[in-house]
Amino acid sequence: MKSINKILTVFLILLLPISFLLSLSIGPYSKVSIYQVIFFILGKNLPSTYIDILKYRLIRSLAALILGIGLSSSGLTLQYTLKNPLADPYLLGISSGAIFGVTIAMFFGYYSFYQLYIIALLSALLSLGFILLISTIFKSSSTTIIIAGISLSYLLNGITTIYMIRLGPKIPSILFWLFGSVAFTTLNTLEKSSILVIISLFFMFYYWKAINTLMLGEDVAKSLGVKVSYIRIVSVLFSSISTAALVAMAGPVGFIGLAAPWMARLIIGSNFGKALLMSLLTGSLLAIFSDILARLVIYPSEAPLTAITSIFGAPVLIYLTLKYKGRL
Amino acid sequence: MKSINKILTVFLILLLPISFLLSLSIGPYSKVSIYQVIFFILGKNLPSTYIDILKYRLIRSLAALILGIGLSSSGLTLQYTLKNPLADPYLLGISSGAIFGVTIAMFFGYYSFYQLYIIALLSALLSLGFILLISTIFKSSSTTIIIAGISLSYLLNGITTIYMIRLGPKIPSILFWLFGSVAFTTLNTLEKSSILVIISLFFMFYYWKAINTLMLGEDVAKSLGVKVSYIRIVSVLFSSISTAALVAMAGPVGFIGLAAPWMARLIIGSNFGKALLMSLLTGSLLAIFSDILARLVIYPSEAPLTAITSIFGAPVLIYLTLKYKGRL
Amino acid sequence: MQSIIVKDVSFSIKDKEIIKDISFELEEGEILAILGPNGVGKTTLLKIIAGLIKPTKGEVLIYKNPPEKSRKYLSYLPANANIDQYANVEDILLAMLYGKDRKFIVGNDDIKKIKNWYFKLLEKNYLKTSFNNLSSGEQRLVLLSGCFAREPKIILLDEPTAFLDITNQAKILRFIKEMALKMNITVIFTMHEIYYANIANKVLLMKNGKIKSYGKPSDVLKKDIIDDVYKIDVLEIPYDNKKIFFPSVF
Amino acid sequence: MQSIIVKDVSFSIKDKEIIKDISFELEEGEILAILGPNGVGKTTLLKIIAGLIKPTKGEVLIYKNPPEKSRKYLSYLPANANIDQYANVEDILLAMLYGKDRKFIVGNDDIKKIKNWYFKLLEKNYLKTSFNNLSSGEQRLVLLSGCFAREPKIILLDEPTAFLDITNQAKILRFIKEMALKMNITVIFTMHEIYYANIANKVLLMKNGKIKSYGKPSDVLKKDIIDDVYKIDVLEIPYDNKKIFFPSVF
Amino acid sequence: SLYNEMQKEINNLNSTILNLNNKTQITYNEKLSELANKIGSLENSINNFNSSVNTQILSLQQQINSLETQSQFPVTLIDATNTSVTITSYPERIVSLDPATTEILLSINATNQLVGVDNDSFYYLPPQYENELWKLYNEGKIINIGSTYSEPNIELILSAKPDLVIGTYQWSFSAVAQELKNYGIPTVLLPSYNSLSDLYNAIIMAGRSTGNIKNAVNLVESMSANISYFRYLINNISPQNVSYLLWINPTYVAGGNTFQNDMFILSGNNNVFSNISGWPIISPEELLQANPSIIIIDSNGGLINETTLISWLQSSIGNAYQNISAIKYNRVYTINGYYSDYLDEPGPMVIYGIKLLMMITHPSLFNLTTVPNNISPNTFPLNK
Ligand SMILES: Nc1ncnc2c1ncn2[C@@H]1O[C@H](COP(=O)(O)OP(=O)(O)OP(=O)(O)O)[C@@H](O)[C@H]1O
Ligand SMILES: Nc1ncnc2c1ncn2[C@@H]1O[C@H](COP(=O)(O)OP(=O)(O)OP(=O)(O)O)[C@@H](O)[C@H]1O
Ligand SMILES: [Mg+2]
Ligand SMILES: [Mg+2]
Repeated sequence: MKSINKILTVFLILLLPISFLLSLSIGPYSKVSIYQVIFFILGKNLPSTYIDILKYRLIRSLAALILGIGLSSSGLTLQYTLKNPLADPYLLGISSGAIFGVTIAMFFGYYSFYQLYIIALLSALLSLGFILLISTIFKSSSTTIIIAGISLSYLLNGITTIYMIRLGPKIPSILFWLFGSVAFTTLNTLEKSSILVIISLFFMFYYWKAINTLMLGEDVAKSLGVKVSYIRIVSVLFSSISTAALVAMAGPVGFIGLAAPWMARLIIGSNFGKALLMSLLTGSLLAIFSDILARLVIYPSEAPLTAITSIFGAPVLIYLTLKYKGRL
Repeated sequence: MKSINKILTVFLILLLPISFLLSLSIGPYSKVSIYQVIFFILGKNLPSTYIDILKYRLIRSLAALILGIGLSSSGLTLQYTLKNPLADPYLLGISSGAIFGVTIAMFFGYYSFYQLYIIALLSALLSLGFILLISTIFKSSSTTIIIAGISLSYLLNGITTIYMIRLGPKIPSILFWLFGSVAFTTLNTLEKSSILVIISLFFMFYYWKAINTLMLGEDVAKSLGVKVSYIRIVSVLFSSISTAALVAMAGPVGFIGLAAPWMARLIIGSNFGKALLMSLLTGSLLAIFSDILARLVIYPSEAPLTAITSIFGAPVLIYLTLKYKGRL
Repeated sequence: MQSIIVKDVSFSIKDKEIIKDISFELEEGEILAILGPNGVGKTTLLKIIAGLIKPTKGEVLIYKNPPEKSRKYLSYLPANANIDQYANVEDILLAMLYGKDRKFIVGNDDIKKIKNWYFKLLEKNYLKTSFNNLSSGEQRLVLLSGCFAREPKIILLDEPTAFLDITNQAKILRFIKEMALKMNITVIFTMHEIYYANIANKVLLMKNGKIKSYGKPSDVLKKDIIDDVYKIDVLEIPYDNKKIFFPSVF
Repeated sequence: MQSIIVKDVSFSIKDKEIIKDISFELEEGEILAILGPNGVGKTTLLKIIAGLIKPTKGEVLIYKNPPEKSRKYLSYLPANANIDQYANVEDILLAMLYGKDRKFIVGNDDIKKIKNWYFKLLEKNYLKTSFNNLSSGEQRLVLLSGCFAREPKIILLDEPTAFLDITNQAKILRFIKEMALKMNITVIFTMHEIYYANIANKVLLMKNGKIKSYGKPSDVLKKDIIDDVYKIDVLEIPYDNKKIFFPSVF
Repeated sequence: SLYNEMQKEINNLNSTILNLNNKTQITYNEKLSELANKIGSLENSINNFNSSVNTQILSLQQQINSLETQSQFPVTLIDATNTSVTITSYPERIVSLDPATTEILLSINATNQLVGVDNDSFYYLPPQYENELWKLYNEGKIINIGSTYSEPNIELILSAKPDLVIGTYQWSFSAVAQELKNYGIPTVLLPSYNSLSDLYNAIIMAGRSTGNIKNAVNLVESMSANISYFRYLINNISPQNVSYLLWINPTYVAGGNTFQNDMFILSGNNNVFSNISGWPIISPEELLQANPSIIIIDSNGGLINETTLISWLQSSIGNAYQNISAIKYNRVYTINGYYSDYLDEPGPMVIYGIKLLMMITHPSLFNLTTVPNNISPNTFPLNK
């Protein structure tokens, strides 16, 4: 790692708590600002409403954090194991599965947020099941998995669209499931999703060295004792579980899972372990800052998070791509 | 080509006029059916309403045909030149550009269909301009072009979303631009778009041998006298012009540009020329049959074309993928 | 002690028999050279021994275990590696230590080990360079150093001397010999340079997917056998009580 | 008539000088062998002559034109080709005819041509097989047959004998010689087998990116020069009024 | 100021309407005198043939009526997309593209001219209209041309052989217009309603193009009379801070630049989210900051209610939600039944919507002492 990159890394690490502090300080309820946050940290007594708001912002910031971490690590893992720089966590139809489930559930009259959370999670895992079936039964190559996944994803989206039309004017309730946001995450869904994300993350780190060998090509990786098909399935499995948990919690927030891994790889290079660590940083920063912006850009309305991650993340990514051109 | 593939090819070729005939014969207005089509062909007099319906179905079928041809050839060309099986015509932000332009135009009060057609076309070409800039000025590799394109696409989508929200949920007015359809294609827009698609197609065939050499790797291709960067730019240029024309005409109809090229490659193998010819067949069949289904599945409403191409195309693609696994 | 046993191994793809009824046994520390014309099945045999493909018949035992269970003790150099082209050399070498390195972290001792072997084989420091910026020979040397750094008990090398200059060819061959002798490592390599097979303890000469001749170099490397296998009238130049075989090119 | 002129060619990347001040001239129908240790710049030089990279200094003229304008008359075999692995052999060979084949269509004569050359080099018919299902040697032979099928005036071959068995090595070298003589084709190849350089009219021996020695094989291929370039005490075995050079491996 | 603008707008409109009336009157008079001649000669023949006088007169009266309307055609008007549309003769076969348009057409009595309406008109209109449509549909007088939410089905429109197609301007509709133009079918796109004046314009335009201008004018007049009355009612009251929630979690509210915003103003209230246009998504924190004193929830057919709201708020901002005045003072109302259509569907029924809002937000004006939290036609009758 060149020294410029070391400085950049340190800078990004320092940025994380700052972003968190900002995320706690900024919001439409203007009575709670940076001063109250500082008072709170200093242990001063605050009115209970203020504390409630801080709590809300905390949950939201944590949701953004876990979202950033989960999506970018999943995206990175898939990019490595499927050997395609276009792989993102939603590529294999995980979010399509979730939205499909939610739409069908709404069609049959289920609207409780928590029910929908569970349905989204289960239906996302169902699509994952299909992909795993294809991968294991047909002993598929990366390209086969990709094509099967993307086809599944289109198929489910297609059916969803048809049902959405039949839902007619109740479309607004589905729009959330098209855009994604952390504004509606509750402690309950945050907890459940975080656990799944962290378990998945644990396995990604647990297997990082095995995943890392995939850069040597399948033959060499196998000869080193890596069970390539197994690792591929494990990677797909855990990145998808993590993704499913996040889609259920915050809808299909886009771009993070694609852009944050690239940013990480561009900054840090091809070692999977290092890139995975770096992607946690790029992912969470992208998510937290985007969430802060989402509260501000069309104030007092909430902007869809995907729109902000894209508007804010795309220029960063293009800049990094041109700067570190040699790495691609 | 094995004999089974020859039979398949002949079958597909025969299917095309049949699909066209079906497309003229099938529709919600059941009084105009295959008999009327035959009467019409035989020169019999028909009530003027029948002739109007036939005319409408004819324009629509031609639109589906040109859509299928244009999207699949563009997708294939990009898959070859960007060396990524996930490349589709919209990857580089062409459709995002069009939708962006249309949304902004609507925001400022332009509503005439023809105005919007022109705006969509121009703004799609503008995004293309950005990609070409990146490709030429920065002498970019395929991956750089892909990342720049996909970032641009997310960026534009992001801004579009924000404006869309400010337009309010007059959802129907935007749905066309989210789903796409050939139901509103008029002779006027069909003509203009067809010309652009055919010109682009001409250039793809004109350069097919050069594009074909890319399978040998850049070095060998160059040594054969192929100007690799030039060919890459030309490919991006013409596939995008074709895509822009089609997005302006029919909105961002999805999946065809991804699935039809894959189907073609799976059936016919890696020769670009052959695959290009085959993709015209798979693309137009997918589009025409999907359009027929779109009229029927949620009668009396029209189903969005993308939904149908996906629901109808995905199983075909998955089947082909597993059947010709060795080719991937 | 027998380190590798190959028993009646055959392999076919879609009715096409690629190798047939191959059997041999190697003692610990022995070197085997597999020779034969192009397309005869050398790489296929090596992959079967490495456990990368399953034989359609017969079995391979490495220290009495199937190859899948022995990969910790095994290094394999493919003829054409399919390496991620943007990866840098250090990352590649570290990845090649898999199973022999520290778990979960990159230990300083691991870095030391790969650097040690790297500099035994290469002079210039390309550790932070992208793999695809190296010359063909340098790339082979990097992968060879990765194979050695694993400190295996079995080394399987598919054309280790391809792309290497004569100095490096000699260096590699001497390393092989030395490691076999001193560290009791069993080595199998394939090669087209017949003379170099003399460093091996045993030579396996293949013809049409089968064993044509198997034994000590001096027994196998004979003009009539070679002429038969390679369908050629080979030039035989005695040198230093061994024989150099050359095709006639003039 | 001079077919290739290389004038004061240097090439550097980011201040790193890779080759420096290389000049030579070749007559039509001459064969040049470029020798030198790994990483000395042989491939780089070949790529510059093929016009794949631009020299930072100096120029290359092929029949008085820059290489970019001469590609119709040129075949280039890279050491490591980056071929689309699922492409079949026939498609690859047809693609390699680019610029010499019928425009826009695949002519029967084109197919005939590639088949003709294919079967001169290979025995078994793998035309409909995926390239990555071939053995390393077969892959090289396929690409070589593609180079010859272009019927070029200049052939640039980066390690044409790598992965080939001795029979095929001899076959290729004889083809090269024959084409140079009969069809006045100019050939440049790189190689690590010093003895084979004797088929060339001229040998260019490189050291540290520069020309160490240039001239007839008998003038260049001498023990002292080789020892100096390869930093080795090479074994010199006289044979048939030429010399075989071997590193000592025992 | 919005109020004043509105006033101006209405005055403008009223004068246009007057102009129109005058013009109509003139042609009317001309035609009448022509007809009077005819009637005179007819009277002779009545004397001559002293039979079935009454029936003759009746049919003649009908002829007079139809001549009267036909005399208005051809009509050329500039529609909401700035397109000039000419309707050559009195349209007898009209297709409506969306529920809002259908509602207008029904309320200006163009019912017998309808031959096709979109699918959603059958489901999202107040009950009396829905029943009417279903009756026509079952009698085979109108066809269903498919849902506007995906795409109007051009082929079905063509098959209905319409001589006029009317919709509300939305882009896919401008595509429809373009398409139908090629088949010689005039298509009028009414302004979509961001305000009441848009609605008046739309009604008048619908009246002109369908030959029901009189009914349209009457409708607008009665609506503006109602509005004037409302305006009089709210003259001296202090506006309430209201928020209208269309969905909870994610929570969509009616912002500014919506017809609901107008309804709030006209019912003597103040939309707390009027500073963002459209129907934005808001976070719980936002609701706390905006602090509405009245919250009105669209139940979406019984799917959500106050409990949904509170559990959503509590799960995110804890007990802080109790500081929202509407909740603190128990002024959260859920709209049920066809009352939702009054508030959600921009059409002539908004008058009822405004009245409903007034009754909820200012019950004292109607001498009401209590307002139930569940607002439905059963629990909270509108008349009185
Ligand atoms: N893009 C690059 N960036 C940095 N160094 C490079 C690049 N390309 C080549 N080199 C270096 O230039 C030197 C010459 O490389 P080249 O491939 O020409 O050697 P060679 O003589 O063909 O060697 P070999 O016999 O191993 O094939 C090598 O040391 C290589 O590392
Ligand atoms: N997947 C496959 N499908 C069909 N044929 C195959 C496949 N893999 C290998 N072969 C064939 O098997 C034969 C043996 O290949 P192998 O690579 O083992 O040869 P080799 O002895 O290593 O040759 P070389 O000296 O050229 O490296 C070749 O003819 C090759 O074409
Ligand atoms: Mg081999
Ligand atoms: Mg080289």
